[in-house]
Amino acid sequence: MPLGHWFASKRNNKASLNPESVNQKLTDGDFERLWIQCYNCSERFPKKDIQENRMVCSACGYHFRINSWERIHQITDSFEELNASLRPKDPLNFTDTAPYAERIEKTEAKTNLKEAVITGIGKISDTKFALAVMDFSYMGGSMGSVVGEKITRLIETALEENLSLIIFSSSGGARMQEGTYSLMQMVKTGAALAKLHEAGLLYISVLTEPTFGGVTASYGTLGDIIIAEEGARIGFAGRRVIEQTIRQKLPADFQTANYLLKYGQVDMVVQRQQLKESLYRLIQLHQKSLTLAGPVSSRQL
Amino acid sequence: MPLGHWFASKRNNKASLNPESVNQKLTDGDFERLWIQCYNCSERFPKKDIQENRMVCSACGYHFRINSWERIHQITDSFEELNASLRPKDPLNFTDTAPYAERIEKTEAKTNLKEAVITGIGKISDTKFALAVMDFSYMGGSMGSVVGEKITRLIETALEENLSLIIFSSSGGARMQEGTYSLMQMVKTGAALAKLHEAGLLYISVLTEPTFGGVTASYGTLGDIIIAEEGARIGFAGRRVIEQTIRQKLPADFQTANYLLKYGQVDMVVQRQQLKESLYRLIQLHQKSLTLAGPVSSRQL
Amino acid sequence: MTQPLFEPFDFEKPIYTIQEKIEELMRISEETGVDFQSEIDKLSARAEAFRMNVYKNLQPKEKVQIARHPQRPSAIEVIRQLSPQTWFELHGDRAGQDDQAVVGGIIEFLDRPVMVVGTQKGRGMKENLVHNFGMPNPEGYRKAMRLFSHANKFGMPIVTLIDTPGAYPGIAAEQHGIGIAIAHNIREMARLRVPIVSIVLGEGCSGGALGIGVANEIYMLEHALYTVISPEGCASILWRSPEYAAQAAESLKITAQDLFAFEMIEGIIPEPLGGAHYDPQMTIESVRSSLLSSLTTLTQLSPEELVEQRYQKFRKIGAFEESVLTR
Amino acid sequence: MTQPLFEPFDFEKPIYTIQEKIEELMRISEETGVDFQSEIDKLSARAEAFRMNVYKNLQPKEKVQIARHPQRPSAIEVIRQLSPQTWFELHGDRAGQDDQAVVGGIIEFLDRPVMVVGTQKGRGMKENLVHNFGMPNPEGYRKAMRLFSHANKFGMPIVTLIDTPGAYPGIAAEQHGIGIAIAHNIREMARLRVPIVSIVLGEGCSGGALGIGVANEIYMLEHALYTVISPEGCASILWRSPEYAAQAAESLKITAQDLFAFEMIEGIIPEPLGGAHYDPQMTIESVRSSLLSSLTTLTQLSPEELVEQRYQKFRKIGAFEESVLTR
Ligand SMILES: [Zn+2]
Ligand SMILES: [Zn+2]
Repeated sequence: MPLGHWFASKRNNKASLNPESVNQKLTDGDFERLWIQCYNCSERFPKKDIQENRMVCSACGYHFRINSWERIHQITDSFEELNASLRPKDPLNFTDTAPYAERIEKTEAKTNLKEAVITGIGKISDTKFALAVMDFSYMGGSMGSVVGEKITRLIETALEENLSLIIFSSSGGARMQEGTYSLMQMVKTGAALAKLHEAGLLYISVLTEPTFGGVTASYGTLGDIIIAEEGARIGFAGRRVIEQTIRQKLPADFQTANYLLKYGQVDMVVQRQQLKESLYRLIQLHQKSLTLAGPVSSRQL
Repeated sequence: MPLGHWFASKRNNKASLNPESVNQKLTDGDFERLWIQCYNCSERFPKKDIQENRMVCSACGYHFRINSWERIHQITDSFEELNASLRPKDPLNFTDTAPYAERIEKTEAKTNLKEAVITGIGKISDTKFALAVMDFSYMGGSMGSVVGEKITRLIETALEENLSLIIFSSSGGARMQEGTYSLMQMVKTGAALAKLHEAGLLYISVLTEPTFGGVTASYGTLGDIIIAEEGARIGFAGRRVIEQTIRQKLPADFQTANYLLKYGQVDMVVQRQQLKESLYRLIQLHQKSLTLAGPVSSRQL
Repeated sequence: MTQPLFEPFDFEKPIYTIQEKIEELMRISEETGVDFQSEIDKLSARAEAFRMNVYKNLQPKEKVQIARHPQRPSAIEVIRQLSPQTWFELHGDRAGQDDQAVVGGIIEFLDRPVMVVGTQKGRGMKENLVHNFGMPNPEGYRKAMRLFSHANKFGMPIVTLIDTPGAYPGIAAEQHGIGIAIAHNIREMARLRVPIVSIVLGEGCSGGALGIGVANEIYMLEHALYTVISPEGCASILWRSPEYAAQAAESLKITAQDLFAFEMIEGIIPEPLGGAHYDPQMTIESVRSSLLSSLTTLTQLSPEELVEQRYQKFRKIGAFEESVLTR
Repeated sequence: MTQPLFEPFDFEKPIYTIQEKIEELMRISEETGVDFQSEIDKLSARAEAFRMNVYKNLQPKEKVQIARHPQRPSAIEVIRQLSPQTWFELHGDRAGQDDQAVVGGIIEFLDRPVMVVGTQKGRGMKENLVHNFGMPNPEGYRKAMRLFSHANKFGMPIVTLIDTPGAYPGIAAEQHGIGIAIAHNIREMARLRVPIVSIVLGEGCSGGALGIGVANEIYMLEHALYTVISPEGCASILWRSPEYAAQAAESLKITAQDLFAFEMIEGIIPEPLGGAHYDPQMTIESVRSSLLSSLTTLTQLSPEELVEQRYQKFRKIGAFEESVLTR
């Protein structure tokens, strides 16, 4: 990871920890800057300790939400970003309570991100892989044209360079402000994944807190292996929409990682501490297998 | 159909109608020979009328169970039998309350059938197709080595001659007296159907009263199109076994044709009166499509 | 046209009011013997011009109403009229359900068998409960995929008829993987080696529409809509109240005309004045002619060309800026 | 061996009784100072011979008891011992269930990744409820098939571990197409282009076993069984009472030795005297060596050869007469 990015990551930590990490009652700036209170167990820790613990509460195991650069830092030894200059346009000239164009500028300023996904080539030890990491702090990780284009280009790169693909999803769904442009990104990415599938390359999808809507209904669930990070909430429709539709209370664990495991929708739930190792081993095993097994066309069903 | 078979079919009608068609209280031989009472609505009819109505009650629509030759007569314009000489052996030297070998002889004498399935090439108008029709009157339509072998050879014939395949199932399941020989027929037929599937040929499975066990779990449910005949009961486990396992009463319509339709397991429920026409049209449509569409390999996914 | 055929929409009411007045005049003319004919003719002409004007300048929110009209031709009606002789309906996902929000089967069209799959709304509460208001569960998408695979195996072109408020937001739908089902259909439809044409009949809403919508060519009825989210849903989230639905409908650019301008669809199928429900039969005949020309072209492509054309159609969709310096 | 390790089966009781008597003699000898050593040695030798005789001449009904022993090594135990370092368990059918009667995932074996899928019984009521006594529902077969497809895509050999009283006979199982699920697995396993080896660990019962059993090579543990129907089920139907289960077990020819004689399996994996539960670890080491040699051979075949070899293995099974005159 370029040093600049790493610093950006550090800068963004605070933003990304909102609103869960910061105790609203405390006004002491020192505390906010140096300490962190667990959203789940209310224990307080020096922020540095939690950061060293991969943003996992060492008391209760609660996984704090992390931003994309922090994630990249946690799961790669090095990372080379691709298509970093892609920025959103405003094809519908969309305005709700504020113009979309304005929201874009504000978000960029606030998050220091150009869009809701970072893509590139990651490395663990000597193993290269194509990596996309979504960032919920950029407009709720919504998928618009840029997300779709960057994911699609990444898949194309994986195809060209014969790489395994990992996508970390975190998204509220399609970006409404881009209308059908955002909707069609589901097809664009899904069709690119069809090519990856036919080429027999590995795709591991990692679903992190939270993943919903159009991402769940496209590349989020098209992994050969689907991993849910511990504590993540994952679904298609949001909890509120479902409650309004069925006029019924939902179970407390509805749409949690373990709920999805129980209902057969993810292969495994993995703690953040184990993620890097798991991904590394899975890529290695599959690459070894592909090397030994000969051309994918010979196994076409 | 050769004339001899047609006569055999006529001879067998009586046997095949047992026990449902014959009113137990009446001892008058004339009645039994010439009249028939509906098992469902108790209406009585001249047997000839019901036979002309394809063995369907003209009062309530109840479908009488029919034997294989009657079925072949109903749904083909002509039929050429294949592998007619295959007869069962007794590989386990099996004896329960009577030796299997003895049962074979008695069944053959009673039914005038050599096994529980008849296979061959049927024709409707100018359209040829591979046809297998199981016969429940032969040891409850159980699937042993001969059934497996005849079905497999028929599939191989369909492959060689580029024909659509239709199998009428009616079976209590695998033939226990042949032990694992009968069990492995599920694989033998299923693997042959894998070849048919890859060749892109049409297979229509017609499930008739009753179809259970090993047939349901192999070729019975592997049709590109699955038709259940009106009134047929179809399942894997028998009603009694399920009731004993779950200690619960089952719904009245459990495992009926319409129940299966509701639970998404068959494409359509067809009245016997419409079967020939439906099969003919389906074969024609698919053949036309295959002719227009070019080689199956070009569409391999 | 004394009695409106349907309960008129608010924006249609002036048309009916003017019509009533004209008829009143005609009645008076008859009763009194005074000849108002030339006045009536002029009034009628102006009324007709007004009517044309209303219908040719429909606002998005009005189009939404038309697109949801209960008498709009449904998938089953389209199927029946396109192929009155042949309609082998195929049922079920082979795994536990026959989701009636999705209907499908084999018809004859262009003198060859064609697989049709559509989302189906009902008319009236009873039918709507059967068809779940056209909102498929995962099993509906799996049923659709089974039929698509069948079509691919036997080389049948596929026509999908889209009319859905979206996939069903329910507990079982989430448990059974509604997201996975849609995603899987998107990926697998992209791979199908037969022609696929989609027609948006009414509402084409969100991933629920895409689950049967990955086509070589997409056509929309004149007043149909295609949207990433229902205007009400969008308003609830962005304006924090569903009352802003009209604004959302406007902002989201969801009309056939918008989609055509974005080059996301291949054509617009004309509807009779006032909307398809004024003449469903004529509307379906227009569907027929669009399908005829589309399938005639597409069936001439090879499987490879079909897959590539479909890929490129969606690959190019996107609006973004890129500085040339990087990468 | 004063205390039996397990509650002995009826047919084992004489072994333990003799053993007790010998130990009594030894105690008396110690207490009284009288030297019975040579008598004890002779008795011990004869007891050992008796024991050997019992275990080497087990009746089918006794093998059924051993095959169902709760301490018999289960699929998960085999997986853990075969690949102590690597075991990526994969869950779910991606459509609503993670049937725990079927377990599976990626291990390392022969220095390469291998996909293992097995039916899993539990030990004790709590575990048995989790694993449904090793009786898969349709969702279990679909989970298995998903893992098989994964293996095929990435060229991983497949090992299946069979230990099931059969597919679950329940209402939901029928509703969700248990027959279809098994049939589909049979057909699709026949098409897989990677090596498949099946090991029958305990009970291999009916279609429930075949759903993960279409292999290039099948091995059975020495006292495992493979049968078209449980002996009790067979007795209930043919003898009209489950009390004839012993006779059914005999008549059905369900032992590893029978299946080997029929040339339906490739080999028998030896168990320790008395059965696998006397030494699960040693048993699993025997499984390892069978797998080693089987996979070493099979991984040298091309995908085409694998499919053809698997086809022919099952194609030839059948016992029938055929007069040469007709076709
Ligand atoms: Zn905590
Ligand atoms: Zn009747």
